[in-house]
Amino acid sequence: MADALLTVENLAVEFQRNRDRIYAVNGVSFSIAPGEALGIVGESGSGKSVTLLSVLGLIAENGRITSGSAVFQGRDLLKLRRRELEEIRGRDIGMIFQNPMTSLNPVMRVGDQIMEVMLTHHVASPKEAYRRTIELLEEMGIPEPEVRFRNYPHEFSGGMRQRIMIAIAIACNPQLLIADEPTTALDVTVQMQILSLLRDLRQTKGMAVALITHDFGVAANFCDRLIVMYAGSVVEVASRAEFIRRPMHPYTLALKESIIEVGHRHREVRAIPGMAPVLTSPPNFCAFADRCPFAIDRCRNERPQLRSFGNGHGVACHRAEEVLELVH
Amino acid sequence: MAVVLEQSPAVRPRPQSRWLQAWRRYSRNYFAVAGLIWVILFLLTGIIGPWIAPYGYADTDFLNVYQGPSWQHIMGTDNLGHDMFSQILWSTRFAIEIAFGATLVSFVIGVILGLWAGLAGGITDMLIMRLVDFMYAFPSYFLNLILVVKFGRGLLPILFAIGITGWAGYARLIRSLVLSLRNSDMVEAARALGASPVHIARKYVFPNVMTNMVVALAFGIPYDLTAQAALSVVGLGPAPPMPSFGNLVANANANILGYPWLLYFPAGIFALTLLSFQFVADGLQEALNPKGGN
Amino acid sequence: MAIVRFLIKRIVAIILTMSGVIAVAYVMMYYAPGSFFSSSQIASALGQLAVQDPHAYQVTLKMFEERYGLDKPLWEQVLKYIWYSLTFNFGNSYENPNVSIISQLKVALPISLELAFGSVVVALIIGLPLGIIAALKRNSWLDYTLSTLSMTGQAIPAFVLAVLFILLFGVVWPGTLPINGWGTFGNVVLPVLSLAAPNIGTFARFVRGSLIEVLRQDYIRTAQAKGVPYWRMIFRHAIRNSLTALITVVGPTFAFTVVGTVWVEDIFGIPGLGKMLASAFGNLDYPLAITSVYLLCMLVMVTNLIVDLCYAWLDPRVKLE
Amino acid sequence: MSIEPLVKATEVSKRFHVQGKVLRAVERVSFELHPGKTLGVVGESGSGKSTLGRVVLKLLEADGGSVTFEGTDLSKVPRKTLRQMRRHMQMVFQDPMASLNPRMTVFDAIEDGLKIHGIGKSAAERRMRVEEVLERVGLPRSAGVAYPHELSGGQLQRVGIARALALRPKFVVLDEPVSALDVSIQAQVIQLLRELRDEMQLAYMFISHNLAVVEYLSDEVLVLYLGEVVEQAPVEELFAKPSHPYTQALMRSVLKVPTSPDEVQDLTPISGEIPSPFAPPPGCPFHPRCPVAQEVCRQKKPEIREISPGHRVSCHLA
Repeated sequence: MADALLTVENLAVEFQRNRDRIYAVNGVSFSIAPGEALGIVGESGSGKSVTLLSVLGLIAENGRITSGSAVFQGRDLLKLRRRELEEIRGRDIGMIFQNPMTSLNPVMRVGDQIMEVMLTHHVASPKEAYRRTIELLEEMGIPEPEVRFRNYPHEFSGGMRQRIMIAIAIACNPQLLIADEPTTALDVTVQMQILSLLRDLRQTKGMAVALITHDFGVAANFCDRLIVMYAGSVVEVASRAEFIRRPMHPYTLALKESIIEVGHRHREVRAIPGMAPVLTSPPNFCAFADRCPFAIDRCRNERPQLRSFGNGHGVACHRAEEVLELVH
Repeated sequence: MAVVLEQSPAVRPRPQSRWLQAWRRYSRNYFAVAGLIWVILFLLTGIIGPWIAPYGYADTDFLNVYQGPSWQHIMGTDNLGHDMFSQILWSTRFAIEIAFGATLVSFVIGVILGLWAGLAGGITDMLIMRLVDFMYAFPSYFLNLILVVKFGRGLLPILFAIGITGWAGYARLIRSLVLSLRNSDMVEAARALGASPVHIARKYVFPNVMTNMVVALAFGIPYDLTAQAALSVVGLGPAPPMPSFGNLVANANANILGYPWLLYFPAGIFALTLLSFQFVADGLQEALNPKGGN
Repeated sequence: MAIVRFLIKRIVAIILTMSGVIAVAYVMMYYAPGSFFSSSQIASALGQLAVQDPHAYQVTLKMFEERYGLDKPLWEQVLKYIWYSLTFNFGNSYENPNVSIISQLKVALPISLELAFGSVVVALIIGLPLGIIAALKRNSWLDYTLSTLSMTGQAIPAFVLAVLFILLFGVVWPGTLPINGWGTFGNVVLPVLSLAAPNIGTFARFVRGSLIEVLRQDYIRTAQAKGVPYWRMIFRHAIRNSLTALITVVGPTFAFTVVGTVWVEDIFGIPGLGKMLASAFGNLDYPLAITSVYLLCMLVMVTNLIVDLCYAWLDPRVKLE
Repeated sequence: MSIEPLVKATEVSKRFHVQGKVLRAVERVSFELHPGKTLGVVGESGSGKSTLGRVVLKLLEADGGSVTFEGTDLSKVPRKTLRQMRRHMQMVFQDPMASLNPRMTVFDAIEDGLKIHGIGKSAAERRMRVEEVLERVGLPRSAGVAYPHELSGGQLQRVGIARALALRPKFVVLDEPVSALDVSIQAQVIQLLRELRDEMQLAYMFISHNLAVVEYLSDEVLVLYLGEVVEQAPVEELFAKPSHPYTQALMRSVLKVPTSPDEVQDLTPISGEIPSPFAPPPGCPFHPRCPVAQEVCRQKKPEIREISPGHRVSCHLA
C-alpha cells in the first residue's frame, strides 16, 4: 500500500537463549493504514509482541533484528540511529503495555510522567504541558485531575493506571498507537471500558491502533483488520468481514474451533492437539504442520508464502484452496 | 527434524539432578573455581599443617630472630625467633577451627530461633524478632570483646564469643524464607493434598531453604574469619604463644618498618583466603539460585 | 500526623532497646570473671600494695567501690547506668578518674565520625559510578573486572589494608603520606581509604545488582517507549529507583564503619573513639565500656531511623508504620 | 433433591484483618453440590471467589457458617481427621508452576499424595498408579522424570490435575485452572476436566473469571461481587435470564468472536470499577456502578431472594 502509515517488510528477529538461537520472528510483512485498527493475534510465543517492539528498538538485549525494513513516514525505522528513533517513540508512535501495575515509574507522580513525554519531545512548554496533562486526565475519565496529578501510581487501580498509560501514549497526538495486550491483566468490565476508550480516541483523533492480543474476541470486535501469527510467521491476514466470513488458514480455523464461548455448552469443543513450537532453526517448512489435520509432505519441506485471495485476504498455506473448499 | 516441538518429555533423557546442574553452572565461573581450589588447599593445610610444620608454634629460636626468608626458615622468623612458616600452618588450623566452629554455633542458634519465629508466629515471633533487632543494634564486635576479655583468650571462648554474636542474620534469613514459603502456593498445595506439618517441613520447605542456607554459611565463614582477626588487632586474639592470622598481622605491623616480610606471608595468605571464600560464596549463590537456571 | 506518631514510637523503642543493651552489657561484665583490678595496668601496683599493706589495700578497694557505686546491689547499679546513659551523663572512667568521659568523648568521637563519614562518602563517590558502569555494560569484560575488584575490596578487611598501606607508605615510598598521627589532611587519607575500600565494593556490587534489576522493570520500557533519551532514562528513571534501595545499605554500612575505625585508628595511631574504647575493654573499665557500647548502639539505631525516614521520603509506596 | 449433597455450605463467611481494617472476603455464601455436578463460581478480581474455594476446603478457617462434606461438619473435625479427609477433597491451582515443588520430579509430586494417604502397598503399586493417572491426563509415562521447570504451562496443569486425581477424590476445587494457559491449550484442559468428571462422578467447584468456560462446565453458577452472592442459579437459567444488573453487565462485557458481520459487538462499558473491598459502599454494593440504581439501592442492602425455583438474586429491582 502506497499510503500506508507503517510498512513492515520481511522482518526477522532472533534471540539467543543459553546456547540456543530462537527464531522468534521469521520474515513478517504487513502494513498499517492511517486511522486503521489492526489486530495482531496469536498465542504466547507467536512473535506478535516482538514484531512491533523490535520495530521500535524495544526488544531485550539478547534479541537481534536479522533482516527486514519498517518504513514509517518514509523512513526505515530499523536503519535509524538511537537518537532518531527516540524522537519518533512517544511522539509519532505511542505505546501501551500489558501490565499497567508495573508499567509506571513507582516513584514519580503520574502527572509528571504524563508531562515528561511532552517535554521530552518539546511539543509544549512546561505550563502548556501541565494544562494539557490535566485535560488528558479528564479525557481519560479520571476524576479530580488536579488532585490526581500529584498522586503516585500505587494510589490507582489497574484500570486507572492503564488510562494513565494511554494518556502518556497519546499526549503528543501520535499517528499510531501500539497497544500490547492492553486489557489482558484487567477484569472484563474494565477491559470493556479501556477498549471503548481506545475506540473513542481512534475516532476523535484519527489515530491508527495496532492491537496485539491473544484474545480473538477482543480483536474481532475492536479491529478493522486482523493478522494471525503462529511461530513467528504471519499465517493469515484479512479484513474483519473476511475473517468472520471466510477464515482460511487451518490454524485460524482450529483456533476458532477451540475457543470456548458462551453458548458452547452443548457443543463439542475441538482442542488443537499438541502445542506451539519454539523454533530453534529457521523455518523452511510450515511450523503448524505437526498439528494440522491437512498437512502433507510438502508442508514439512517447504515454507508456505503468504498468498493473496482477493479483498486483501492473504493466507500462508500450501493447501489453502483445498481447505477453503473443504470447510466452506 | 527442524521443528522442536517443545521437546516432549518422552524423548527427553533423564534430567540431571539439580546439584549436578548447579555444579555445572558453578564450574563455569573461573573465579569461583579458583577460590574453591584455594579453600580446599587451605582446609587441607589446616588438617595436616601441624604435622608438616617444621617447628612447633611455641618454638623460639633466639639466635635467629628477625631472619629473612631462608632455606631454614622459608618465610623468615619474627622478633622471638618463631618460624613464620610453622606459625602460618598452625594459624590455619586455628582459623579453621574458630571460623567453622563459630559459624556453626551462630548457624545452629539462628536456624532454631528463625524456624521457631517463622513457624510459631504471633507473640513468639515478635519477641524473637525484637531480640534479632537488639542483636543488630548491639555492636557485636564489642560483645565479642566483653566475652573474650571475661572468658579468656582461648580457642573455645573466642569461638563462642564470635558464635553467639553472629546468629541474628541467619535467624532473620530463615524466618523470612519460612514466612514466604508458608504463604506460598506450593505449601498450600501440599496442605490441600493432606500433608502433615512435619511432612511439609521435610519435603517441601527444607529442600527449598537448603540452598539459601548453604550460601549464607559460605558467606558466614569469611565474615567470622575477619571477626576473629579483628580481635587480634586490638590485642584480644588467641593468647600468645598461640598464633593466629590476626596476631601475625598485628605483630608484623609493630615491626613493619624494619621487617616487612613478617607481613607479606600472613597478610597475603589471609587476604587470599578471605577472597577465596568470598568467591566461593558468590559462585554458590549464582549456581544455586534457581533464577540462574532458567 | 503520621510522622509524629512514628517518631514518638521509634524514640520510645530506641530508649527501651538502649536500656536493654546497657542492662545486658552491664550484667555480663558484672557476672563474668575478672575485673578492672585483675586486668588493668595498675593491677601490678595494687598487687604490691596488697603485699605491703593489706589493710590499706582493702581500704583502697572499698573507697574505689564506693566511689563508683560498686557496693550497691546489682539492680541499682544497672538502673543507675541506664539513667546516666539516657541523660548523657557517663561519669568518669576508672582508668582516668579525673577527666569526665564526656570530655574525652568530645575529643575522640568527632575524629571517628569524621573517618567513618569520610570513608562512606569516598566509597559512594567511587562505588556508585563503578556499579553503574558495571550494570550498564553487564556481562562485558569491563563488568567482570569491576565486579571482581569490588568483591576483592569487599573481602579484604580494613585492618589488613591499613597494614598494607603502612608497608607501602612507610617502607616503599616513605614520606609521601603520613602513616601515623592525626591533625593534618595527610593523616586522613590512608585511614579513610582503608575504611572505604570494603565499602566501595559493597556499594558497587549493590548498585550493580539493583540497577540491573531496575533496568528489567516494565516502567523502564515505558520510559523508552515515551522516547526519553537513553541517558535521561538511565538517570531519571533507573538510577533514581535503584538508589532508593541503596539507602538501606548506606545506613548500616556507616554504623559498621564507625565500629571499624577501632582497628584502623589503632594501626594509624589516631586518638579516636576506637582506640579509647579498645583500651576500655582491655582493662574492664566498666563506665567507659558501657559508654562505648551505648554510643555505638545508639548510632546504629539513629542511623536506622534516619534510613527509614529517607526511604519513606524517597519511595512514596513506603508508609511509616 | 432429597438425597444428601456431597458438599453443603451454609452462610459461609470469611473476614481478613489487615492492618486494623476488616476485609469481608466472603459473606454468607450457601450452596449444595452433588456428585458428578459442577458449581461454577464467577467473579472479577477481589470478589472473594478464590477465598471461597479455600474456605470450602478448610484451607482457610471460616468465620461464620458451616461447610459439611458427606454430612460431616468440617469445623468440628480434628486436624488429623481433616488431613485424612483431604484424600476425598482435592484442589487444582491457577499457577501450576508455583504450586509444585521445584525440587520434586513430576512422579514424586504425584506419588507424594499416595504416600501421605498410605495408598498402594508397595512402591511398584504406587508407580503403576502414578503412571496410570499420568496417561489418563494425557501425559506420557516418561514425563514422570521431568522437573516442573522443564514442562510447558499446559503440561504442568495436567500434572496439577493428575496430582489431585491420583487420590481418587470425590470433590475437587478448581481455582482458575485454565486462566494462565494459551487459548488452544485451555480447550484441551477444559475438555479433560469434563471427561474426568463424567468418568469418575467428580463434584467440581469451578472458580473462574471467564463466563464462557464456567457456562461450558457448570451445572449451577454463583456470581460473586465484593464477597457476596449477587446471583445464583442453574446454569441454563442464569445465561438465559440473567437477573442481576451485575450479571447482565458481566455478560455484556464478554467479547465473542462474531460468526457473522452483524454480530460485531458494540463496545458499551458499564461505569466505575470494583470498589475497595475494605470500604464497600453502603446499601447494595453494586449501586455505584449500576445503570438502574435507585434511592433504595443506596440506602438498603438487598436480601437474597428466590425469584424462580433455584434462581436466587440479591437485588431490590429484580
